[in-house]
Amino acid sequence: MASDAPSRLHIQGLTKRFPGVVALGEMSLRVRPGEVHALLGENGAGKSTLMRILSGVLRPDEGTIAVDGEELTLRSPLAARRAGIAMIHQELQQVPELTVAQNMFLGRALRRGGLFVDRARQEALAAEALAPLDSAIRPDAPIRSLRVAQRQIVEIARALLDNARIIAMDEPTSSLTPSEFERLAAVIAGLAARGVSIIYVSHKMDEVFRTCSRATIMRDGRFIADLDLAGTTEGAVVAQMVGRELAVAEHRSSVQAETVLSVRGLSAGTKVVDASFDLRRGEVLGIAGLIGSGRTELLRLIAGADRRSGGTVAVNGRPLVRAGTRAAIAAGIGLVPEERKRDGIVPQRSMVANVALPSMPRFAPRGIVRGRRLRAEAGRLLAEVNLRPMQIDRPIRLFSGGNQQKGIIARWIAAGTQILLFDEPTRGIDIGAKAEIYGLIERLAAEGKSVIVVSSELPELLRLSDRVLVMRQGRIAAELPREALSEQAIVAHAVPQSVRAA
Amino acid sequence: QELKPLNPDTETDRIDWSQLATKLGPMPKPAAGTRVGAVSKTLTNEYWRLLGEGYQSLGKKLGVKVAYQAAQNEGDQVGQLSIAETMIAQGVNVLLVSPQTNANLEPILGEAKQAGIPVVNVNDAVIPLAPHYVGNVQRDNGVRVARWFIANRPSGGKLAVIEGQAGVFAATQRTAGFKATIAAEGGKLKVVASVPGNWDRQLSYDAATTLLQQHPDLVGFYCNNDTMALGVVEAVKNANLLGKVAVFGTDGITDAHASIRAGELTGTVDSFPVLTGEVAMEAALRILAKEPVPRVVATPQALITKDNIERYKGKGADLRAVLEEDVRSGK
Amino acid sequence: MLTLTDKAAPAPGATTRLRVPLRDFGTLLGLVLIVLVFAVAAPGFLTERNLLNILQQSSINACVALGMTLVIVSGGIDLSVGPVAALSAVLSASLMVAGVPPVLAVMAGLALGAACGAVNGALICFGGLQPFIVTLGTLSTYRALALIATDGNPIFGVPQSFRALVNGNVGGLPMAVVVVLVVALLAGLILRKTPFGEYLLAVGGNEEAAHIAGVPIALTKIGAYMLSGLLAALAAMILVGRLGAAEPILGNLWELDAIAAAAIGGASLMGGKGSILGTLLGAVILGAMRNGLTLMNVQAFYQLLATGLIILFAMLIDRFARGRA
Amino acid sequence: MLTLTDKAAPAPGATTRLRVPLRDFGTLLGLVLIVLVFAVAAPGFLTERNLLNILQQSSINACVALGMTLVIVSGGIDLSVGPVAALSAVLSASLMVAGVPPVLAVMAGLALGAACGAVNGALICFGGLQPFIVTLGTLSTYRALALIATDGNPIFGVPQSFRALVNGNVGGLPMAVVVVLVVALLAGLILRKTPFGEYLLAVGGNEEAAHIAGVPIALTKIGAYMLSGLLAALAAMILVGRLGAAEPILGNLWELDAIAAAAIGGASLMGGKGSILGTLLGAVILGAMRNGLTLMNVQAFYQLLATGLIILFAMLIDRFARGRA
Ligand SMILES: Nc1ncnc2c1ncn2[C@@H]1O[C@H](COP(=O)(O)OP(=O)(O)OP(=O)(O)O)[C@@H](O)[C@H]1O
Ligand SMILES: Nc1ncnc2c1ncn2[C@@H]1O[C@H](COP(=O)(O)OP(=O)(O)OP(=O)(O)O)[C@@H](O)[C@H]1O
Ligand SMILES: [Mg+2]
Ligand SMILES: [Mg+2]
Repeated sequence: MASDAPSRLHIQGLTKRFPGVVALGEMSLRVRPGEVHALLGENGAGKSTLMRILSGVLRPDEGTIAVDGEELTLRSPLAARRAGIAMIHQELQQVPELTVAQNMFLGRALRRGGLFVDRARQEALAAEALAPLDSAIRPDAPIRSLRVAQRQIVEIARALLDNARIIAMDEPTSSLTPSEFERLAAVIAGLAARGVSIIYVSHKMDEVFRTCSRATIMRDGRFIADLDLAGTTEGAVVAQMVGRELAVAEHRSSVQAETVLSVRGLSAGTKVVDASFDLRRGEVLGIAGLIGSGRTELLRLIAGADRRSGGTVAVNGRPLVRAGTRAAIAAGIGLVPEERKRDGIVPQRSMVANVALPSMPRFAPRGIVRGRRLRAEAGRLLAEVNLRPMQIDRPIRLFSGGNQQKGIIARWIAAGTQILLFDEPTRGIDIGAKAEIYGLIERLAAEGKSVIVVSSELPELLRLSDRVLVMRQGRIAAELPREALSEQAIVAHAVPQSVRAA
Repeated sequence: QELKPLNPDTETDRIDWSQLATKLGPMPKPAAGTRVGAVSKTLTNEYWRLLGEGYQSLGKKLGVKVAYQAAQNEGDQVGQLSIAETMIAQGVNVLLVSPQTNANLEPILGEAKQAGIPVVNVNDAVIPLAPHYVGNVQRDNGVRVARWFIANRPSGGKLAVIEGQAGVFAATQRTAGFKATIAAEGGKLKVVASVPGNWDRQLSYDAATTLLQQHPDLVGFYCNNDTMALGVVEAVKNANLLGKVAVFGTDGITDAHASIRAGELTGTVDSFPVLTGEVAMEAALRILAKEPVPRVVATPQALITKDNIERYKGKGADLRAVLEEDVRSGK
Repeated sequence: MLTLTDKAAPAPGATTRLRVPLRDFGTLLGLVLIVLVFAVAAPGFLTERNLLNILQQSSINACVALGMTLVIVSGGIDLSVGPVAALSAVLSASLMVAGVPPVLAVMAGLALGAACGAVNGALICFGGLQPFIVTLGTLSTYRALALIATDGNPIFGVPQSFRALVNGNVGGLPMAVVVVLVVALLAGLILRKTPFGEYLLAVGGNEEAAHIAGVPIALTKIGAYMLSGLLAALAAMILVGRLGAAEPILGNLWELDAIAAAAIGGASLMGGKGSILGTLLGAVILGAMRNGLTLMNVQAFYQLLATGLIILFAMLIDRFARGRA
Repeated sequence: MLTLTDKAAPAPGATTRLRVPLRDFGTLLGLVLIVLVFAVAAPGFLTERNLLNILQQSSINACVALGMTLVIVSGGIDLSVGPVAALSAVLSASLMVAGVPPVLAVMAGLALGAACGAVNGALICFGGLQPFIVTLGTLSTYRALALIATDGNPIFGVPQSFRALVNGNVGGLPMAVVVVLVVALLAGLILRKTPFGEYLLAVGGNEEAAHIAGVPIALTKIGAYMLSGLLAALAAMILVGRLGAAEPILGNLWELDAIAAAAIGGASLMGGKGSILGTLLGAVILGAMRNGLTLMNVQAFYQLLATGLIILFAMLIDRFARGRA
């Protein structure tokens, strides 16, 4: 390691404690000018905590941060920005009622006549920053009218506005498609060429190897290694991250003959049109499609979360007559939603309470909750999904995203769900936990449960699915059996005709 | 000519209600289609409903149409002003108002004058430049109860006041009258507590319970209205002190009379709301007929206790006659 | 199989046991401070009789505030408690006066309270309106109905048997206090030990997530408002028994006292958080304050001043005892 | 190269352009309905004089409600507007009576209003307390101060020059209406065109995001409460001019009317949303209703009923006009 090269950012001995957890313990990190530096670690390793300290949102308990040799005390987000540090937060930090441009310039509005916001100039600059990423996003559209992926792109573009020396990106691509990632990668390369340092946090190893030159690996809040990525392999990095080799598992099929779910003509306006398919016991059915192709909506319809405008859903031959999630849950359907924070968790409640929520009647046979039984059972399931830290009474909001996801899965296992609907099950989840979740999904299938997995990650679909449906513009455009599965085949069906013709 | 700020107690241009017919002659017949607008404080207190009954009963007898309105609650000053203004805009012939405060209906004097509508201030708060006032003297309420204690509790003792809403004209005046009279006596009677009851039965009950426990030897309560007094009576009953502690209210609502008859409430300063309403209506119509009605028409009030209630409120009692007799006998 | 080991059943209880008192510690501290101040300043404050008196005087607000707490936990607010109480009081009293046995009359009143709450809840859930504005609307509507039903007059003549029961004692404690303690126990049980309580917390914490998890959102909310209406009606019954009259204007400004008690007790008006014990303590703080100020014969204006300042101080003490998070 | 999205992103500009009037369409519809009903039912309602009268009568509530809207947009609520108005009125009137030139006296009153607001804001931001409970506390505290300062008596003798100014006309419109229109324009400008307005929306919409973006949270909130206090004080000045006196009990229950106007106008009590135009319309709806009911000589209890029902109906109409989202 060329330790004599000047450091753009030098973090030493950084420690941050939360009640009951040491999120960072004497962490160190060193990034050179113009370097794209990956920060890798499992869920809960402390990456976001480090980034939040770097962006002035959190204050460290101990340790120093130096930028270009100058030691800084970052008292506020504003101070960090003044020090040339821009940040893309893992949780989208936007105000729904404001426009794209207003959000991008929030806290640093351009003024006209010293008093008024210069909307025109803000929008022009916003458009300029958005152009290389997604020129379809209009700077005057309110944020709430955008899809998650677009919002994430806005978040990235906002960081580009600052002309920062350091741009820290905390899982910037968690909702993006491969093609969107490509554009981002080009932007990052351009920034690095201009001498901007990038810190890149991601659980997607292919992206990391594609964009970054070095990587710092952390585990349990501690520094583990600082590697030159050119001289190493994905397997080696992952091994350092999780502290052991990850066995590469092959697809396992447990499909049985019996049909448990039949969907016929299911529709919701133009979002989902006339969807029909069957799901068999023990089957893992993948659903592919581009963003906005209606996959999320399809799952929500099956789970009873939205009203259908037509069609039927039948479980074990019995159609669901009553609308709503309760009827679906009673029939054995459970949804693991895409946006965990919005649709998944009750943040202030404990992990146990979140796990037990749909199963309350079962845990309260005589109207009074049997707390001991509930805790024992939920605790067992949470141990089973390998919750970390194993503190089931902590409010769920204090867990990392991957562990929240495990909680939601445990929730449906506890509810005795027969048909699990996973919407982007490994979004923002580390590679180790991802393997665990794959293992969980396969074990569920092996136990005779049926699973639908919506995913934008084709390798994930290829790894898990016994069969894949491809959605396009709200319709099921194709059904690909395992034998016919390939990335090319899926893409070919997912892309609308109009685009293919062009 | 310029009016001086009105003080109904000291104004010399005054007449007693019983003298109206004597001095001004018989009631003139109002023109057909005469419309009277009346705005009172709030209808949630029976006192104001009874006042309205007085307006309506005389109105009906004389064939005039009466629109009787009130604000939503006793604090709604701007709302009451809006109601009065709307009535002026609507073009009533004469306006009777019982203002929430001394100030809140002041603007209508000018507006009504412009529209040629006479305004009569009926009871309670006093608009300083009001050209006409019909009503009793709020301060006198407290004075009368104080005099009863001075006369009937010669051995002295502790007294407590339960006040109405803080800052409201009637409450302030009544309390002040009571306290000043007791203090002026300088004798063995002493006001040991004066606490807010906010015109609220429940609050007054709680306050009285606390006071009775603190001063078990209390000899009496003066309450700024009957609702509060009836709450206090329950507290006294609950403390098994009925008969030992005298409780007085103010207003003379039906429930107070019932309680006096039942031997629970000791007394109330009755200002005869129905009669007051009739008198006010009569005065208003006389003013409308351009008769020289003095600026202040004093309406009666009397301290009613078990001893004299049948005289005023008994079956077949002719209230007007009784009160006229009171005037003659100088009560 | 996923039903594997038992190894990880974690030490249960340890943290929860500790959290319960901690959560209400700030409120308790506030109460203790206020009691200390009055003990010094108001002779007669710290007598057994007066303390019982305070409990009794706090009981009505506590009863209303318990219902309010459940609504607040579910992420709502109920401004209509006073008029709901008035309607129920008027109904029960009329029935009793008409000769209906008190038990039935009371049940009718309680049912009416719950029904009023159900209307609130239904407007909020099915009309998709904000709780504040719905209950602001029904605040006027219910009050108007009570006034119209009675022509504005109080209803007297509540049977002595009923009054004796309400004003009686049970084991040295006033009946009202006993009733409220029982209600508090039940409310605590509901909130912490039943699915419905869990649903309340979930709906107040994250409605969308609760929906996906199969929580019956509308039923839960309507249930909360029904309980609030029911408890307002129960408070009205206590008051009718105490005053011997049912007034259509009864319950004026009860909502503010109840919200204050719940907030002092640690409920968050953003929903998802609230404590039954805290609310009880909050109600007693307000009751003790009023009692102490009366004992000290503080002039009305200064009582108002003290009321405002004590609410602010109670909140600040609570805030700092609990840590700013 | 793949296109990124499947369905073309719905041209967002189109909807936003439409949405600005759409947002207030429901409120306008409500107003139109109410006006139609009264035009038929109450003779004299639809005269120029009466309509001006309604505007004038709505102006005080509108003024307070505009400030309330800014606070609500920032995610707060201000229950203390009435007492703040009373304090300011008392100060200004005392100064005028003492011979201070009206301009200075009014400025002092407005400054006091803003200062009271600043105290609210500071308690909320630095004390970390909930807005509802802070302003509930200051509601009592400020009222008490006004009563203590005046001994409960109104202050008479406001100079005629000041009264003439306030009660004058400008281009056929009553001065109060003109003042409120100017204030509304300014408030609209602040909310939609200045960084501070963006901060208000941001703090109310997502406080954490605003914090991370470097929005000065505390200053923004304090600013909102100061404006609310300032506008309450301005409303007080109008009222003092109209009444010729300043009363310590002025402004009773103003907060409820102001909140109702803002909510009818589409403000969300969850914060982040509110419309200046909507609030004005909301205030006029309430004013028109009171005026029409009086013209129809509806008895007070039924007026109360109508008030409650109209709040509920206005909200329902608004809700369905705007779509349930
Ligand atoms: N505000 C907080 N209070 C208490 N604990 C916290 C808080 N924020 C984070 N933690 C804990 O700190 C640890 C580090 O969390 P952090 O979010 O930094 O992980 P991460 O590496 O970003 O994980 P992920 O990959 O899931 O995003 C976790 O155990 C988490 O539960
Ligand atoms: N009922 C709903 N409430 C809120 N958001 C929804 C709802 N239904 C869908 N969405 C969001 O709308 C967007 C489009 O959903 P859709 O089902 O059309 O696309 P998708 O194929 O799942 O694409 P994506 O990958 O963006 O989720 C998604 O971001 C989804 O989270
Ligand atoms: Mg993270
Ligand atoms: Mg999706």
